[in-house]
Amino acid sequence: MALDVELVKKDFAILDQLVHGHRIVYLDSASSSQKPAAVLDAMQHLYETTYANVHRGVYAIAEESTRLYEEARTKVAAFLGAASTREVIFTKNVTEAINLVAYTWGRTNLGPGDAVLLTEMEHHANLVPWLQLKAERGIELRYLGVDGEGQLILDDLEQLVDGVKLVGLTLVSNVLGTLNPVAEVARVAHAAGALVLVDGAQYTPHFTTRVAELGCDFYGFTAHKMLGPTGIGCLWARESLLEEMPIFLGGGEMIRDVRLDGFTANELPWKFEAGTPPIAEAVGLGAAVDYLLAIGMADVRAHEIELTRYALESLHERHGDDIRIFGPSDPEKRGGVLSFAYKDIHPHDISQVLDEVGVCVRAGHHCAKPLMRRLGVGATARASFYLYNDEADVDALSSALTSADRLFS
Amino acid sequence: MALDVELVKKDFAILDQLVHGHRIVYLDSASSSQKPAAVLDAMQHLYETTYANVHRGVYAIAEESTRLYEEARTKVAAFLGAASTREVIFTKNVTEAINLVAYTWGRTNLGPGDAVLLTEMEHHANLVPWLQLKAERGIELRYLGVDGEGQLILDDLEQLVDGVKLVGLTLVSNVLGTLNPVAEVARVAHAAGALVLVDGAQYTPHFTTRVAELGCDFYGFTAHKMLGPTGIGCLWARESLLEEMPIFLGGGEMIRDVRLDGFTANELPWKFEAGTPPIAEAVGLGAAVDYLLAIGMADVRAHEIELTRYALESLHERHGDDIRIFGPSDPEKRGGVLSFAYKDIHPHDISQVLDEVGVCVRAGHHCAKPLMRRLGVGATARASFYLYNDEADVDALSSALTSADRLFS
Amino acid sequence: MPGLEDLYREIILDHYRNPRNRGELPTPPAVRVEGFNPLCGDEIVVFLDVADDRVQDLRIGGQGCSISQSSASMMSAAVKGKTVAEARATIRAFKSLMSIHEQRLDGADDDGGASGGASGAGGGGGGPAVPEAAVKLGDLEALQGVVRFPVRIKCATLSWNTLAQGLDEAQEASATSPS
Amino acid sequence: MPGLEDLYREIILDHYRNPRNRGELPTPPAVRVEGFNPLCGDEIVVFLDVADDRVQDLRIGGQGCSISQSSASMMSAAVKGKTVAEARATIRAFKSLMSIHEQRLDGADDDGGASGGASGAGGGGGGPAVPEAAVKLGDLEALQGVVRFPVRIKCATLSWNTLAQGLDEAQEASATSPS
Ligand SMILES: Cc1ncc(COP(=O)(O)O)c(C=O)c1O
Ligand SMILES: Cc1ncc(COP(=O)(O)O)c(C=O)c1O
Ligand code: FES
Ligand code: FES
Repeated sequence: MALDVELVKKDFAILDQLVHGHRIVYLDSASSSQKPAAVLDAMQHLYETTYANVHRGVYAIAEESTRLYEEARTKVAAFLGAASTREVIFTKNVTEAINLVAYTWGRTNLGPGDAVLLTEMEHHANLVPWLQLKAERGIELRYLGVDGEGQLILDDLEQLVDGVKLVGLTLVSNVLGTLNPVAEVARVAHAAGALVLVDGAQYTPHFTTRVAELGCDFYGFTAHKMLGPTGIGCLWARESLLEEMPIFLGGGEMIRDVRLDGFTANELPWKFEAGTPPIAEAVGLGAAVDYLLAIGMADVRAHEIELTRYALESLHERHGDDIRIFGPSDPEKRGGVLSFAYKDIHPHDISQVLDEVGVCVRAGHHCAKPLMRRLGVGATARASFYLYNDEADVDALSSALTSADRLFS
Repeated sequence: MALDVELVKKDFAILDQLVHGHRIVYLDSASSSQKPAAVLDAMQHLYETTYANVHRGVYAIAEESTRLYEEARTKVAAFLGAASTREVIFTKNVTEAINLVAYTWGRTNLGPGDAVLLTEMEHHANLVPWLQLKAERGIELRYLGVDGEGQLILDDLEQLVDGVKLVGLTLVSNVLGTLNPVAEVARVAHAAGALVLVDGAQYTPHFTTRVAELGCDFYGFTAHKMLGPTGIGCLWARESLLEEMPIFLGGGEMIRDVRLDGFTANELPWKFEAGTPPIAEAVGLGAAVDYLLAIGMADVRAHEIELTRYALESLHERHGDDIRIFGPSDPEKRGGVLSFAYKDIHPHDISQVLDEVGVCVRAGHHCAKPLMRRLGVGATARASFYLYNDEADVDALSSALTSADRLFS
Repeated sequence: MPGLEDLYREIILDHYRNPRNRGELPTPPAVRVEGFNPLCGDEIVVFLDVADDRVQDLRIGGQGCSISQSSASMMSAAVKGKTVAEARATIRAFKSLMSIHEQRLDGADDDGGASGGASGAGGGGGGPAVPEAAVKLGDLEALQGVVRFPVRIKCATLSWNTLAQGLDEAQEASATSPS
Repeated sequence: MPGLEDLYREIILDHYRNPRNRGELPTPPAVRVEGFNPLCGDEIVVFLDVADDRVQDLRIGGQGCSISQSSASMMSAAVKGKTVAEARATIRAFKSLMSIHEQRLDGADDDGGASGGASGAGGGGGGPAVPEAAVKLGDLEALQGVVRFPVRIKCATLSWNTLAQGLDEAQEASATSPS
């Protein structure tokens, strides 16, 4: 059953407004998605009926607040196909999730000369934490390259992975849209004795996530890109790994006992959740999971493929060689993230001109500067789709590009 | 002008409900406060009209979202009396704020044998990060003791501070309510060459905060205790200190440039804000600041003193020696946090019985286990007040204690 | 207080007011095990004297709420004199009364809900297993009402998790020392 | 596109389509300074030949949007041949056109809004200070419309911050080397 975009749109109040007198056409979900009423209502309802701090209260609203917070964890665990809720750590965003791994597992296991294999298409979130370790302790960083179609070059994978302790890669590139063969990389990595960390920020919003099938050891995603609120992300990892890892942030919730001369850590998953957690945000994320599951991830993905195909075809048809769309040409092999160059107009100028007719696209390096250098551009304009976008949105983008052309040529 | 509690209550939908058939009496604001409609509306309004990721978008709603996020920073900077918005770092809670200092300033400046002076009344958030450093690098921890009235023992301050690099202390104890003479401690600490970190979690919600007058170098607070949402806290520090400190979490936002072999950090305050920040939460916090300022912090504090005085008097009057209230007896010298022991009934049983008549108090160690040991108790029951509480709430607590007595004796 | 009758049954209050088997045992031969409830900061201490695969004696120390104290008191009465296998079966039976079902075989329990409790569960060795259905809980059934108060389940199970750990330690000690 | 007329004035588009002073200068004697805009990833390179306290020549490299490119182009035309003090006054005047007012005396700028821009501002030494009111901005006034588009202010000021840094470096170099 196909997605009914008209019906979906009704859940997003923000999409029902005019920008500079034009219907808003939101094409920046890869940066952050909009939130349906169900998500906003769940948070509002919590705050208006049963909000209290979690985990320590005996009174009714505190018990209910705790129940809702932990229920969100259960929903997320199921959404990821995790073996247990102990494997699901709430963080503030996926950036913190990856840093958590770098600070705890990384600082325990990586010393001078140890190698980590990343890719040239990583988001800064999966580069900087490892660059910090390189600067601090002299670890070696290696990179899988990207070919002209925006695909990872895997020919020398076995060679590159040799002696590596961790392979870190994104499932879907936030610039190219490329869907990486993570399961294949994980097999080779594991055979070489490396662990695998997967950045699922652009994948979990659009696909059915099954961490076991992906064969990874660490997996992170962020709520605000999948209809959830800001302020919450998630780290999944195999329980045995999490057990071994030292703690990260210290404070309330994450301890079992504190004395003036020492402390003992709490059980999983709370061991890694210091301080008051993002309670309302977890409840909002749980509601986002429910919303996506009610629609069905298969339909979400099918809609993305369809719309991406339409966009690739219609943009090429109308703009010919004036537009250069980066990344794989087969919509099945990519997410709905379209970075493009249009004539030689600077992406920020494109975005500015598009905004004038209500079309919201992102312009810039998309927190992937090394990839920009690899592509030989300073920045790209990027349109990205989600379940509330339709062909009319693509058409609005296409027409607006023509206006930009008129202004700058 | 005194606070009109009846009017204030109207802003808090959650307080207008029954629990187990009784009017809810929320006396757990020290753990987390409730949120007024203005705060919830500000977040809802953002999500429904102009939500987008911040800092990189050229289109209208992204510009507005960025403006609102940075406006929240400006509000917080003014609320703290900060010299510049560069000094205001948004974190996920105050626990992260203190950990940020321990990970960056701490790991740069504290090595084996270096000493940090804390107090016996610290929350775990200001103990565990330093205990981690003790375990990791053998730093020495010293503690200011607590006397029978719940006051810091400052007689040996000069001696204890000698050779110390950092003094960390809470402004208001979340267990005893004690208002600590931070400015005095800071003077002695600075004279001895130590920096001063202040945990303002229980202070900023109730007092006018002026970081310069406090004379501290680092200051942290958390939004959810001051009418704001979960998922956001704040670190303030002197700009020159922040400039010197190495980065903490690595990822988007906090970098200026990233190459495959290194990176350069962004300017303040973004240098310390990795990944998508708590955008809606910042807007909510900004609205909480506005709400508090509209009422006036002087009135908020005056109301707290008044209610605390009434509670101390009326509870002692009705329950005599059956109740033992910890901390200073002078309401001017304390916050509205009343930890107590009642007969020999366990605090959890008290809280459970109180819940049955709608009275919400916290029972437990309040994330201050060392202080519990110092007080010679395993746990306390704790009632805490905010601007929506009144004398009727105190009376409800008082009567409920009598019922608990009947059940257990 | 009508809503609380389920929680604070008369028999529970009786064990709370008059706890059985409070005190200490000399170690060795007894083992001493502590259990923490990080939610509240309470600690239970179980002194356990196991010999010939039997709980010869046990004593309860530490502090906690009425639920944890009465549960510990009832537990002490229930397992004193029992074989280790019977004691383990009683632990399992009590946990299932608390709606806690062992999910895994590696000896860690999965209480769900908030954090806490000493680790180590009722699995493991110690003579032929006794089916939990065969266990009579008697007075302990009064604690069933706790299930309606999720936060308090940790209170009720605190001493039981500590006992389980004690049985493990006692058996390890007897396995390594000459007997 | 009516709403954009303020931003994309004809003169701006002209400098964008036909940038003045693009290229490089040999270093030394010129200094080469880079400015980043972390928001967008654009980089401006300024080659600056300062001798006898005067901007003898300058060239602009790097890439950026129409606003940054045209601003750099106009800047190059405006400061070429000027004394260092006049160039610094022009920087200050331009920044105040952009509604940026130096808040502090330590040489760091305070652009407000989002992050970015090379550091180093128009303060510092280099001959007698020229009051900014005395500076004629001419064509540069066309950039005033940028103020309505806060994110683009960084674009307009990028080359100016880079120039300021270049002036600092050129003066340091001449202070340390025999001249
Ligand atoms: C004094 C004090 N410090 C720190 C904290 C920790 O706050 P958060 O959990 O929001 O990080 C609290 C509240 O729990 C507190 O009362
Ligand atoms: C692939 C990828 N990884 C990581 C991130 C960082 O997400 P967040 O900013 O929520 O931590 C993003 C989004 O910006 C992303 O697209
Ligand atoms: S409250 Fe601590 S054991 Fe029950
Ligand atoms: S968008 Fe990069 S300088 Fe204007």
